[in-house]
Amino acid sequence: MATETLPVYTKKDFQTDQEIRWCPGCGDYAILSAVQSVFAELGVRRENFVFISGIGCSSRFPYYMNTFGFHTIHGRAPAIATGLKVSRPELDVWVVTGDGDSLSIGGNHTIHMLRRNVGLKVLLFNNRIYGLTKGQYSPTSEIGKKTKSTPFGTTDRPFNPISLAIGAEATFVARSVDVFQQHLKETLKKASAHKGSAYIEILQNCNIFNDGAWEDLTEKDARSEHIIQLEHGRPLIFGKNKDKGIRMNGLDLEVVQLGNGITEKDLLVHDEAHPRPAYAFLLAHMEERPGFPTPIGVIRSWENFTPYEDLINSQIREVQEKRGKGDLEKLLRAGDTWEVRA
Amino acid sequence: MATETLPVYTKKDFQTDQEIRWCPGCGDYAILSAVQSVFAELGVRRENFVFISGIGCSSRFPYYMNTFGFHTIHGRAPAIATGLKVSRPELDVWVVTGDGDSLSIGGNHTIHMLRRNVGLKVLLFNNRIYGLTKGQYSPTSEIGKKTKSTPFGTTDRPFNPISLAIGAEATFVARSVDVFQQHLKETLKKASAHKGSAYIEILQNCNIFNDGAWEDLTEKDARSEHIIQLEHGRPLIFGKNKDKGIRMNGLDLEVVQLGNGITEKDLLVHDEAHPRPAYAFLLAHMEERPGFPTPIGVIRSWENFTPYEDLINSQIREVQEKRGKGDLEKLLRAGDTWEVRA
Amino acid sequence: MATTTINAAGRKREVLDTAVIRFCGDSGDGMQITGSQFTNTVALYGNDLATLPDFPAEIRAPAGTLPGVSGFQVHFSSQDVFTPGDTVDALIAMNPAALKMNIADLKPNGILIVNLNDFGDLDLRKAQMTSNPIEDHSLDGYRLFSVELTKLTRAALRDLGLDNKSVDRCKNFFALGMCYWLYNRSMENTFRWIDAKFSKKPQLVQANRMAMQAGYSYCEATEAFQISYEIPPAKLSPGVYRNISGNTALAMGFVAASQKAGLPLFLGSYPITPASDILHELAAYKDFGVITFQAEDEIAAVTSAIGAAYGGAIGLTTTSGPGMALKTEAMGLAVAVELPLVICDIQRGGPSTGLPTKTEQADLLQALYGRNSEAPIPVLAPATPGDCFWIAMEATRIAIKYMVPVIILSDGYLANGAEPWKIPDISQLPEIPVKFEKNPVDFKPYRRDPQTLARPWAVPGTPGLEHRIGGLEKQDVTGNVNYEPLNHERMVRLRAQKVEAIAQDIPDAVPVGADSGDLLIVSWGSTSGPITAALRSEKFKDHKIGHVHLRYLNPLPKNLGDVLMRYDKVLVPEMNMGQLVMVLRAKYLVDAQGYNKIQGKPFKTSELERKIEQVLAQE
Amino acid sequence: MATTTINAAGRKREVLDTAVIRFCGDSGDGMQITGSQFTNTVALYGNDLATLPDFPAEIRAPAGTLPGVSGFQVHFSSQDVFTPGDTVDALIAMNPAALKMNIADLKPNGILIVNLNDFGDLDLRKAQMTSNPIEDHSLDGYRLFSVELTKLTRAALRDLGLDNKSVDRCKNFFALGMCYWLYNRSMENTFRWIDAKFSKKPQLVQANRMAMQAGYSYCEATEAFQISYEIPPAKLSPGVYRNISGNTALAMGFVAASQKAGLPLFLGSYPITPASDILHELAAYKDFGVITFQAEDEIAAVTSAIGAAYGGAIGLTTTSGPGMALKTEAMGLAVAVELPLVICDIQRGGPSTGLPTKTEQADLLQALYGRNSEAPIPVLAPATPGDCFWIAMEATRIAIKYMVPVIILSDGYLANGAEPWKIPDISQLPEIPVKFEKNPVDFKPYRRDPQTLARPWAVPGTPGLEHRIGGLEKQDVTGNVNYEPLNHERMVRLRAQKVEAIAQDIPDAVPVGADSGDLLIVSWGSTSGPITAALRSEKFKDHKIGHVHLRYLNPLPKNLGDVLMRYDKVLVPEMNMGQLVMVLRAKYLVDAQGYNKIQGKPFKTSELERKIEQVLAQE
Ligand SMILES: Cc1ncc(C[n+]2csc(CCOP(=O)(O)OP(=O)(O)O)c2C)c(N)n1
Ligand SMILES: Cc1ncc(C[n+]2csc(CCOP(=O)(O)OP(=O)(O)O)c2C)c(N)n1
Ligand code: SF4
Ligand code: SF4
Ligand SMILES: [Mg+2]
Ligand SMILES: [Mg+2]
Repeated sequence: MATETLPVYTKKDFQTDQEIRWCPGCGDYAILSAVQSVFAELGVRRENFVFISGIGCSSRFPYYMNTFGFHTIHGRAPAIATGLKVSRPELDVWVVTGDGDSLSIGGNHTIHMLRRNVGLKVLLFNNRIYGLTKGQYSPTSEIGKKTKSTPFGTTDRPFNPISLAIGAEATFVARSVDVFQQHLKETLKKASAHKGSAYIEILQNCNIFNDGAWEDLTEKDARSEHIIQLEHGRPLIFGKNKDKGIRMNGLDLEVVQLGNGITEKDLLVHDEAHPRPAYAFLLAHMEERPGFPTPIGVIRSWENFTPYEDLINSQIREVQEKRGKGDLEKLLRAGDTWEVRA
Repeated sequence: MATETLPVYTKKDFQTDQEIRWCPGCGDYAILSAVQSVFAELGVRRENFVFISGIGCSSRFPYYMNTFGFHTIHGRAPAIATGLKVSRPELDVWVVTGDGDSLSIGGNHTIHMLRRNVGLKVLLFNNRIYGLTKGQYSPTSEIGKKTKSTPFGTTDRPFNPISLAIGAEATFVARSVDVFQQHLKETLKKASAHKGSAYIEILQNCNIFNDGAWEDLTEKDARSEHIIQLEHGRPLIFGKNKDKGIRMNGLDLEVVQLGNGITEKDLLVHDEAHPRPAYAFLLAHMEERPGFPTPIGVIRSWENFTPYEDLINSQIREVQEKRGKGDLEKLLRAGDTWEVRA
Repeated sequence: MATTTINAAGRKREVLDTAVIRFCGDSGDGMQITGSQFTNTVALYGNDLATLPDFPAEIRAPAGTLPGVSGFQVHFSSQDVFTPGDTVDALIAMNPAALKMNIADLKPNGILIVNLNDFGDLDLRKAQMTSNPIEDHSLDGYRLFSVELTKLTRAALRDLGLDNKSVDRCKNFFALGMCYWLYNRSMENTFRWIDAKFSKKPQLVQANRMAMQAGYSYCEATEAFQISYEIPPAKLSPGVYRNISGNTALAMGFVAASQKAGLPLFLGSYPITPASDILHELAAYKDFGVITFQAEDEIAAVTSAIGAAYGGAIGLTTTSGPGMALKTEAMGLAVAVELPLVICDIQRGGPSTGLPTKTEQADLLQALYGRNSEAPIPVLAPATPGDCFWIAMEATRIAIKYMVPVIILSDGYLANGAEPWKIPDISQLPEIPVKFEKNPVDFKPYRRDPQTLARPWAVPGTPGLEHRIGGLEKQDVTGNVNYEPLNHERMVRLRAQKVEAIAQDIPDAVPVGADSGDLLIVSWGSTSGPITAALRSEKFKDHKIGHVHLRYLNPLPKNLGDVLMRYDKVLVPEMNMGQLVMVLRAKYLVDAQGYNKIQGKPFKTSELERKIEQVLAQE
Repeated sequence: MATTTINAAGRKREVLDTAVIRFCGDSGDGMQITGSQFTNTVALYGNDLATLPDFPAEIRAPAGTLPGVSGFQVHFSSQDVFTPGDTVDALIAMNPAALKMNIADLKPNGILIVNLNDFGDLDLRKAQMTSNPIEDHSLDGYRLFSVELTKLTRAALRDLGLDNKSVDRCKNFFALGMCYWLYNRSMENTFRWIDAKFSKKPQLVQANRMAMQAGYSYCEATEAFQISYEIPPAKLSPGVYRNISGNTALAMGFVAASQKAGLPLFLGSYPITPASDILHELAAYKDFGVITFQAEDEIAAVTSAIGAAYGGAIGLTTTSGPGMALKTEAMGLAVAVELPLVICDIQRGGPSTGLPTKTEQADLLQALYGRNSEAPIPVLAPATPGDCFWIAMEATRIAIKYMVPVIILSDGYLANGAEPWKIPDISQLPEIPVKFEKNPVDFKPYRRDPQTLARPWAVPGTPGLEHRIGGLEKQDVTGNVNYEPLNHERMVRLRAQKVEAIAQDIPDAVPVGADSGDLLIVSWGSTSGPITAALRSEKFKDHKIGHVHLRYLNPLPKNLGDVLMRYDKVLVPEMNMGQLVMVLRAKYLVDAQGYNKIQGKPFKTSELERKIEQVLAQE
């Protein structure tokens, strides 16, 4: 099989005959389309792709991808995918989940998958709301938000998914946006190239229950002022006229205006492989501060950790090399035995 | 009640008649003793203390504290304590948990309690092993560790509890050690003074299943070289002769030898209230690097966040002030009604 | 029976006992609103009624597709109404998909109103139709009215200068206006609702009022409608009424319980269909001091409620089947520590995620036995939407009196279905006495009340009562951890006895109909309606048939065994594979037979009539 | 019966059929090791035997206290052995606490060996004793040997220059040596074990050898022991034997299943007493390619196993009651997606955390019904420790053949108890055929095999089989999401039929003893031993009593109904409040009565005899 030449795929090859059941205008459509076209280019045989999802609008995703797909139960996709990936490391396993599925009920499986660095690519559709259950707040909803379950506003401080993932020792963390097709495709490719867990937060619009949640990041004109695209090895520059930059100041970051003395050389140059955990953490939190942009792109990419499934399987190989493959006969007769004669 | 004068308590007042069922030599004894003496000094009426624990050797703790106590189920203590604290904010609710209880099965409740900033004081007894179930590895066990469940060594990258808590937006994070009685007591007092969630990792020795897990931090002579005591407003100094320090270098920390030009003034001065999330994160990860000491003490203490229970209860008060207390009669008759006459 | 009169305009007006109408269309067409408006109007007029909303599992499947179809059925009458009706007299179908999904339930020669403007080729294709039913005579068996709803609505609102999108959103009110004409109902109530609803958007008030008026006038004007109907008010017992759905009734019931007990209500919940509305409603009752905690998952939901109960609040958690499965370990803890707690399971179709928006009764055995080891829990089930209010109060009373977790089994049909509900006089609501332990002298956390076997409720903050509880087996009386063999057996039996003894505190089973004889029908939950309706059938007048409806599933009424023995046959209709019937057979060794429908829908009266005839005919 | 001989030294040697010995002491005294050594020795000698380890819930309660007492009982005989024995002939008590906790089980005039050096005032106080039993004549009814175990051991090892702590650790071997003398057993096997165990610490090899030798010689030398016993080998069927505990047998059974099926074994587990050892053992079998995943909780444990099964591995998860409760939602998913999965529940005392180290059978109803909605799952239960091996293979066979999750219910007694087990010839192990779907032509994920109703196992990586599955209701054959009423009912019934049909694939129930008559005893799980033993009693020789032991709880053997009808009475002894008996009454309307013991301990033969007499006497 491996030797067979890879078929040439097009986006169409990854579409299914299933009627898509998202609301018209839902951000999920854009993500689906990006994934379908990227998958045609990844050089992986279609039968080796698997999508595992939990429950939620986002988790309907596998039905629309013409790959192997498993729409499981709420919050458990990372655990199910771990069992699959560990026992079938050759498969290319992707997880699709939502802010409720991954960060509310599934929070524990998510952080454990990340610390173990299981070779799974996780697409977190963050619409800051429970869509499928019709509009309750989620762990990423802003505090004070009025929703079906909080008519007087929430009292919960939200998670910052990137911050949580980094706190859980994630080796690859990125962020993109449903409507930034090009950027999203690039990000998906980088994630797929990563060895180990890749956690990708995709800012997604739920036009029914949380419309415009991300609009100051996506609106044509606001966009360039409120978003900064991280690129490995390039200085942190943003702004409509690319005239703003971010500079280190002690342990702190500051936004600076380029010009009169301040040049690109003064700016922080993005290093997605930065060895210090705090580096990515610093970037993850900058959006919370007035005047700072929201970073998108690859925030951290650590390649020097062997994926969990490889560690497990090489341990098995080592033992088998040392002891030889297990012999059932021997196993049953191990230890003290005695014979009863007729 | 509140007006009544507070009885003068001694450590004895917090001891129970229950036979203590920890192994002789277990680090839990030292923690128990520290807690009992600190509680006598906290100025809280004994009947207002509640201990909620999960399952594990550590979680037996409440049986030995003469306060209200609830030994619940594995991993759920933070959720049970949240229900109690939110409905009885006047109580002083403490959670006792283990590295398995809090970080394995209870990981999700732990991070959600922290992000919500529920006013609970959490004592994490970290012995890097499952004690009660007789010696399987835990999420804090070092990778490669041979245990009952991993005869060939674990393949899991561990959590750093401090890192995880900070990633989850914890407002108070500290670390102490079972055998450092004085330091432990100080830390407990600071935690009890904090408004909101306080997460205290207590390094604890399980002399039966993981003896010496922390010995290079606790052994008399190694100690001062391998541990640094964080004190708010004081420079980061350690070493037997207090001759080593830690200094910022860009986004990085470095260990420096004091003397020949380098003085305390060059060193990083600890700010437990540091507004930048990345500060505490930097400290949390330094121990992972060769030559760096393990920090103990209060790593982060943010006092500018209203505890969850206060937000919830003031929201209720506000609504009641605006609308008046609910009237059942009105409620039942709200909306369209019609009368059927005899 | 029907009487007919001729009115001025020479149109016929027929007086009927009862009518069933169903609105159906795309989820975007506002069918739920249209249905509720019609419901309120006929209710206010004094009809008895029952409703059956039916919405898709998808939030909003693509417009015009089959999965996107949403419906709302109203059965209203001058007689008692027990079900939303098996078949419909009038069907309003806003598009081809809706027509396709619903036409099967329309009576022969029934009234069918469709929106002609939505039957283009594209619309037909979306509904996977190959030919146009309006032209292919497939609808010849009905009284078809193809109305250009869209065009007529646009025409009516032309002068408002609204964009088409907003205008088209009003066409459901055009249809509603037509139905008001058809059933001779005043539009007043809906006018009032529109005014309130859109008070901030006067233009929309205008638009919707005009659309509805236009629909009404359209019928008045065109010759198409030669006949209209009138259903006189029903003879309900005197009092003030409102419409109520099961979820609303539960929410109000718990608020009432909290008021009567004088304890704060704490709800720990995680959203799940069809239970979420209880969370939504209770979240709005902050003025009653209700605390609603949207937990990170169902385990945190139930455990937070246990924590609140430990602190002296009424601990409540609400969910549906899959969430119930996640709460079982924690329920075992509540049994072991003997704290009051109420768990509501609004059952839906399963297994696993199953059919989230469809109804089912298949969690009974999970409620009774779905925990590790011997962990007995009382189980109650409401019979109707309105009964949910009373069950909520009763469950709370039992939980507190016996210091025990209590399960309420409702279902998707009760949760969303509505009926007229006679508002109780709050002075007549049952009391819920509460006694917190205060006395430190010789206090023992597991010393039981000799009557109820309840242990004391000793909440934190009470001086001198400091004590420890937990999930490990406890010594009788002292509550200290204890593993002694005989103590364990004693405690297991005490926990069981405590629940069994509740049978002394609940009403006996009293059969409706014959008190002995040919056949006893035993039911629980939402099946009570269709069974009651079926038993009214003429067919059964020469048979001795009794009906026992169980609101208490554990413990069962203490006289149930005797009752069962008084009939030749016992039939147990359930929306599951036979769960209650199994319990009855095991406990009473009675050869009860099950009648099982597991289609995500309530029983039809006709189905039950047929089954009962069959059973009566057996040998 | 016993024959006595006099040996050279003028000592008596009595030959007995059977003997029961119990070692007890502080958890630190190494009683489990001592017991297992004695077990292996008598086993190697050819006795049949059964063991009952009994350890405290605490890891290591303070030395000398009651909660710290650990025990190990061995019943060995020249006859068949079915239980560890009701009462003991010889009790070795290393301290007062152990004496206090165990003396009740010693037969009148039984042998009692105590360590005199551990009966100081402090020791007595730790055991909450007010007077010294060795002096207060409370032990007069026994043959008391107070031996200065500590002193004698120290004396024996004086010259080794070991510290006292290490020396005192050897005193259990001194006691073991005494018992070997007492029962005329060679120390060879234990010598070999010591050599291997301490190979890295030659000093300890020395020490333990010398201690044991000293104990043996001590009996030889002192006049105290006037009599020793001999229990001749049993007539076991020919073959090679080993001792095996239930958990070890399960672990090996799954490895065997993996080999026979030619599929990798994936265990997803979270540690919990008494199931953890299965994880420990399988983790060591990396040479068999076994993957063991210690998950973050039970939910991840079972779901990871489902993921592995989806990928074509044998998915296994192991737990006990509280963990089982957490897995139920995921089990429902496995039912819905119809993937093979094996779930082992090693039952322990409950409810909630309960009595973690004690045995119980109270998870049967949870296994049968503890899931939301209708989610039928086959349930199997091993009868003895050795049977666990066969049950593991059978459960795997069924799971794969029918594409269904299967539950195995073991218990704490089977898990830790041991018995001699005849090692099977691996060529005779059952085959476990596996067929992965490969053919993409007209592939349908839910097209069923007409025989088994199993759907195809179509694993990722197979070209052309790309498809989607999930927990929502599926259309028959295609597996597409589908909410149609009749399809739902059809799927619910298909899932039920598939499990029911397994009854055709399992052995009929064949009663042991009378094939019809006065009384049928029905049992499941670990109760089979004591029942078999009780039925051997002379008392019952003129009664027609049959015994059916059920290894399959769902589906039940297809002929069980007929069998039940052939007896006047049916008795169902269970270590719960009556779970199987309820299922039998419901299914067969037979007036079976339960006999329930819920003390965290197996039935005693005598208890069962008494009950059976009672039932036979009933009119
Ligand atoms: C055990 C369980 N609990 C609750 C639910 C109900 N439920 C389904 S999806 C969901 C949350 C969906 O939110 P999110 O994960 O953000 O996905 P989205 O719909 O926003 O894409 C909930 C609460 C469920 N299906 N199962
Ligand atoms: C639901 C459930 N799963 C598993 C267990 C078994 N168990 C009890 S404690 C424990 C882990 C203990 O480790 P830790 O939390 O570190 O506490 P320690 O004993 O080390 O203090 C486990 C797995 C349980 N009691 N309940
Ligand atoms: S509810 Fe929101 S997230 Fe769900 S499909 Fe509709 S728009 Fe998308
Ligand atoms: S096992 Fe370890 S943690 Fe548990 S009591 Fe013993 S020493 Fe302490
Ligand atoms: Mg969402
Ligand atoms: Mg631990």
